[in-house]
Amino acid sequence: MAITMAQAINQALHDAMSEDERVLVFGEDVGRLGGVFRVTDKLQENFSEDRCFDTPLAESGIIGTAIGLAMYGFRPVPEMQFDGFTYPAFEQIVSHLAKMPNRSRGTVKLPVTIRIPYGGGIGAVEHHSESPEAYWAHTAGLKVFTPGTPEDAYSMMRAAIAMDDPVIFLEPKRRYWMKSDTELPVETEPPHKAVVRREGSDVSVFCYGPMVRTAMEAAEAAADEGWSLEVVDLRSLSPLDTPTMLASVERTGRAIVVHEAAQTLGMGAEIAARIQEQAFYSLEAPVLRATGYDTPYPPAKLEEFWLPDVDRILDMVERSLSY
Amino acid sequence: MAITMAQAINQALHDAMSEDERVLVFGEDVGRLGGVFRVTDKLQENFSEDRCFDTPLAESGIIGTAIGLAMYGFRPVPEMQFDGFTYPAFEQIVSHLAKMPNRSRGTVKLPVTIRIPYGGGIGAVEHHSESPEAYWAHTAGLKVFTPGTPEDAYSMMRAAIAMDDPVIFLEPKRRYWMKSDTELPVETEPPHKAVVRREGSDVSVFCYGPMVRTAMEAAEAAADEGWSLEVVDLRSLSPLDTPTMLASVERTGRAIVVHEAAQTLGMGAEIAARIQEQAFYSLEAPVLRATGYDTPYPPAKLEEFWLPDVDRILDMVERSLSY
Amino acid sequence: MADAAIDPREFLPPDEPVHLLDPDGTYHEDPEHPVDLDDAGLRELYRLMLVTRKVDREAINLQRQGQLGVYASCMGQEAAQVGSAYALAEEDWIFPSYRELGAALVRQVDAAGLLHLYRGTWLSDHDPYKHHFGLMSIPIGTQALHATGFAMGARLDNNPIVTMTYFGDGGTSEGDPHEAMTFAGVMKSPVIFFVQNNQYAISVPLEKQTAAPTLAHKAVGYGLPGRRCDGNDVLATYAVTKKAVDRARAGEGPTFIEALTYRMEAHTTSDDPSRYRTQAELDEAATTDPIARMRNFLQQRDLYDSELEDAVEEQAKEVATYVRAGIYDAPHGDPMELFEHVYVDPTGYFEGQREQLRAELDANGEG
Amino acid sequence: MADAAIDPREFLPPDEPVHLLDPDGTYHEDPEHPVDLDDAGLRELYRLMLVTRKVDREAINLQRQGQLGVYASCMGQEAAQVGSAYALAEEDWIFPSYRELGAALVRQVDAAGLLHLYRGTWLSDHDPYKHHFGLMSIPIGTQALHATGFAMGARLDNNPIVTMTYFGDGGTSEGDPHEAMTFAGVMKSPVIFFVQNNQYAISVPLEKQTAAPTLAHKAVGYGLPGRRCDGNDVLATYAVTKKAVDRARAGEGPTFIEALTYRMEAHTTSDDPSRYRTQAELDEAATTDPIARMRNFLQQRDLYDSELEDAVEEQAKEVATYVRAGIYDAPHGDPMELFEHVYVDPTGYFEGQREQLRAELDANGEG
Ligand SMILES: Cc1ncc(C[n+]2csc(CCOP(=O)(O)OP(=O)(O)O)c2C)c(N)n1
Ligand SMILES: Cc1ncc(C[n+]2csc(CCOP(=O)(O)OP(=O)(O)O)c2C)c(N)n1
Ligand SMILES: [Mg+2]
Ligand SMILES: [Mg+2]
Repeated sequence: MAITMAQAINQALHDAMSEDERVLVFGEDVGRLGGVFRVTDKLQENFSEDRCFDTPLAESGIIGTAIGLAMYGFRPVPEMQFDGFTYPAFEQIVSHLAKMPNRSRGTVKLPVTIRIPYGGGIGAVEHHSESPEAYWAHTAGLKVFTPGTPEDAYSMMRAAIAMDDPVIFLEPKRRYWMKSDTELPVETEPPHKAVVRREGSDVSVFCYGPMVRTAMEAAEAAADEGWSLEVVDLRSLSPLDTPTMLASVERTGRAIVVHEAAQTLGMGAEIAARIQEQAFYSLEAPVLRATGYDTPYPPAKLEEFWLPDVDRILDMVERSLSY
Repeated sequence: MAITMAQAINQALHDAMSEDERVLVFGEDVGRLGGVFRVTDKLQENFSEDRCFDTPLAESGIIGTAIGLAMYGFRPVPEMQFDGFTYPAFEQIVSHLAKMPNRSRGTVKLPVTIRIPYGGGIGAVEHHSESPEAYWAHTAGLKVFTPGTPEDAYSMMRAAIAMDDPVIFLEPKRRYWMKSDTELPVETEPPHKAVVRREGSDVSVFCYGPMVRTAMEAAEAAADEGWSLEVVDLRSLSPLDTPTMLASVERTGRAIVVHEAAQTLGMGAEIAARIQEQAFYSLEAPVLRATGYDTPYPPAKLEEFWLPDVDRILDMVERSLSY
Repeated sequence: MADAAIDPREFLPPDEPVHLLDPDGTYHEDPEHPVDLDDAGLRELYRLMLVTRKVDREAINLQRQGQLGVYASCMGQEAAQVGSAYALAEEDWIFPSYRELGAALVRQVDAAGLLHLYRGTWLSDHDPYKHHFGLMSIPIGTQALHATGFAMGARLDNNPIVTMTYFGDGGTSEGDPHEAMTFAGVMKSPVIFFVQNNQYAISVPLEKQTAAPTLAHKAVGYGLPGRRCDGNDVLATYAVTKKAVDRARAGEGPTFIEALTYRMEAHTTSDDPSRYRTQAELDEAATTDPIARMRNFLQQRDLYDSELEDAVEEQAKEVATYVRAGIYDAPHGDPMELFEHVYVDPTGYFEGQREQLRAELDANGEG
Repeated sequence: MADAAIDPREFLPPDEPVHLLDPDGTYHEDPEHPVDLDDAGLRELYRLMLVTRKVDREAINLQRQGQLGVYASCMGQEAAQVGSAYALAEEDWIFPSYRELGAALVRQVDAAGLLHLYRGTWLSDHDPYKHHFGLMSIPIGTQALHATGFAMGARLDNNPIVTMTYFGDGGTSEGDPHEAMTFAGVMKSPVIFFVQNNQYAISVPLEKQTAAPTLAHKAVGYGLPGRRCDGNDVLATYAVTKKAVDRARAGEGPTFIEALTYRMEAHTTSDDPSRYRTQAELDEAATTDPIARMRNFLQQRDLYDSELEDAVEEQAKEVATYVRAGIYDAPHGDPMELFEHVYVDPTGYFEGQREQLRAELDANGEG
């Protein structure tokens, strides 16, 4: 049956709530409206207003109360309505959610899964297309997952909710309508594992979330040029599955990282740093980056020029092969 | 005359306020108390409560009103009392301060200099020893400066205040009491320039802020082992002075980055990524990182084990030389 | 031990919101809230509301035609916006959210420029310094701090201007307006916090937003007078705001105003309000339409005639046409502009990135 | 259009703070605020306050001896803390800031464990689940949201417990308590916001913090009853809190309490208050000492004798000795613990980092 990524996440929330009554879903407009992307559709209807509820318009409030609820024993799955509106909650996420388990020597567990639709490519108005993953991945104490397929969206969401660590769950909003023929429930690899989506021998392309499909398209196009790309879907940005990355680079000798976020200190920086640290002699070319630019996210009519796409990836492939 | 870094910054604020009456200093306890580190000592007394004032306890309020004051035509120099307390202001910094000049096509200029004492090593209680620089350096639209000497503290602060771009000015608090024999005012290199503090031929050590002195000590110790380290003080974390970094690595063939912040997606990641991208054939060893660990900042009694020090730097030097 | 030296009563909202016009146009004089406008001024309020509604409709149409990515209508809130903005002097500043087309039109802001935000041509394309009208602000409530800081600046500079910021009922829950009002209260900044209580934050109704008796009751917690008015009564929103403006200009500090109104359209064009409100509720709301009410009033005063209606229709059409012309198929600018305006001094930035984009454009023949 | 359906008067603080004990110990009965304690209970309040003061003094001494990095004294605030905490049942939860030694001692929290935060042995070293006492929270006001979330959880779980959170006059300016009270009001969460108004946020006096008539006036903006009490009067803080606790437990929702008190010590041991307050002010504050007042009361009631004083002295010494023993020269733990507790499941983390630290320790003979 063909399901979209949004439906897969909706089903994951539904199944998690069915199986464990400690799971709570809340945020702005997640109740009666079912979320602005309908990802929480019918959860309130099916599970009552106690378990899926609208909050006042205050993101720090949403995360701070999620922490209190988790301390009590619930498993909160709060939503931040858009990437750009997570920032009011930054202090609660960075100073408490990420640290409290450690501060308390493990006495306090915070099984909170923060859902965040993120990324660009949908022609949205400003602050609705941000890629804030590097902020979270730099913050010790958080796990950061992002699915690239409907199957992973379902399975990784279930895993995130079941996990006792706090998870930032980044949903690639431009792929909410991406379809897959699959039966739910489905269980894919554990979230901390990177997955090789397409094998190749010339260049490894590391990607995640919205860029998985783009990288697959690039690999297709590259094949026409006679270049064999290996596409690795990272899935987890924290932890990073370094062994899988290294194994791929050891095979291909070349690597490119693709992400929407600005280049400087984006995930590509860490991945490049790790690969050259740990696979120095395997590299035949530097790790290159096909990313967004070091400018604020642009207006909708210009986003196509800003976002990495098949062409930018192929440019980097060509550059990599030129070494 | 011997002055400390704290005194140098105090003098820079004093001189900037004397020369330009649009310069305002405000924040928590900066007025009558003169700041918890006395960096704003006597500014209120000398320039009136209109120009140096205490605010209510609200960091988003401090930065948000700084933006309004800058739009009006002032040059605000707000203080965040400690690194760990900048997070409530994250949204105002990231969504407005960094973006508004761009959003407005340059019509709105925001010459705001945010002073933040940062970093560890002073035995402080938690949330008072954070190194949040990567969050800011990843954010397009901000400049990020951090001095490593009293002279630079003075000169870079003057430059930051004089500049029409928003600047995050990170003051290495463990070096507030570091002394230098110098006459103020002093003008050093422009802030966006990295400076070679010590020339060397074996390994380039890139450092900034609190770690400049540590790196210099490491270079001294390394000399005893017969290793010649080149110490490069980055001074600006955004922009990064890539040409100076590359020139150094092209000379030495080896590089180490030193910072207190957690390793993953710390500045070391970006620096390593750039160096291997742009000086691939010059590298005789991977760029290595002597940094804090990927854990929350530890309690005071354990910080010495967490923070990079001379030994950790020398370990990396040895590892680098082993390639 | 400090004790309540200040009488809280001056800050508490009166029991009833200020209301000067009945739906049928009957005017009730309130000596506390005089309407200091001549006939031309009264007609001007009507004109501005009607133009707002028509341009608003045009924007909705443009969105339906794929010309705007999204649009947040102010239909139903014309009296709240026009009355309040009209009470300001030209040199006073407005710091809007994303729904203040009416306030913008009062200030003669280039409406096409404003709507480029929603088209995505650029993020903002009007000059805030020209009309003293800040950038539209999407992160909820954040602009309240900019208005407060600006007002602090004016006060430091002995400049007798006033700032006004708009936010919504939902916005009152965020930390930023709370901090803004705290600062403004302590600093006695000349700023007016104008809340359009349109009963919803997207789908979330007021009673899920706050348990406060009224939003205006928040003001006492900051030492600000909390005022309420019928937000669909343009004379009330004008008079209440005018009083606050005079007070601020006289150095007596900030005021919080809650205007009771109703969002007659969807939250934005992307929203589906049928999921959370009923037709009956909408029908009820339509009976309090601010524009019909003002027309009734003008008619009662013999200030309304077909000449006025024609003139307003004409102007409305003109602005709408101007907006349509400015927006319709408006080309995007040079993509290379992405690297402009990020820094006043970009030395050291965008290494290689400009060239990358330039090469991509050349390759696609777009350079 | 919704209108004020709720009578705001129930939320506004009465004109005078609740005050039951004069400085000379004279008790004024207030039928609205009965003190439902027997003689043993009254003596217990005194005991707890005195033990708090002595342990507090011990902590200051430990800091002076270099045994703590810093310490935030609660001297002068014993009545505010002890009275309020004593009004809770054992299963109720407290979410403190960093200054609540008194509240912690009421809950029999291991004081040495608590002070390890200030020594820097570990970030927190008491088990919050054992005494229903949350971790000390340094980022101002943030704990108010944890208390609210916890109370929301209790209500969802039909568990009749109550939570109480402490924050300061300065804390009322931050966004987080604002959001916490907004949530609690809407959700009718059983949480008590207990503000110790000790007149200062480090050096910033109350009048620079807010222009509100009183802090308790903030409550009406959230639909919470705002209550005030003499914070140096342990019977008043007890009775006012008890009433709020009963109300919360009965499902009637949250309460905001402002206790008027005074920080008799420096902000922390790192602070130099001579820069911002006078000796005269301190002398004046000393006349309202909460402990002397309670002693006077007990004496008037013939509940005070040298036996009590000796017993309390004895206990105080015991706790102080325990604390000193737990803190003095307390060794740091195994540095390798830095990698523990970061994640429940650390798979994929700390690649090479553990080995790096292990190697460093070995090299230094510390392994
Ligand atoms: C910080 C932040 N969080 C969430 C959003 C998403 N959002 C946009 S409008 C809106 C509702 C705003 O309601 P209200 O303040 O009442 O204003 P109205 O739209 O009714 O005019 C929300 C939740 C946002 N723009 N900013
Ligand atoms: C978010 C944040 N900003 C700043 C600080 C620094 N700081 C510590 S205590 C304090 C003053 C707090 O005053 P108040 O809330 O009145 O509590 P009190 O210390 O008087 O008990 C400040 C500014 C902090 N801990 N957290
Ligand atoms: Mg609204
Ligand atoms: Mg205080």
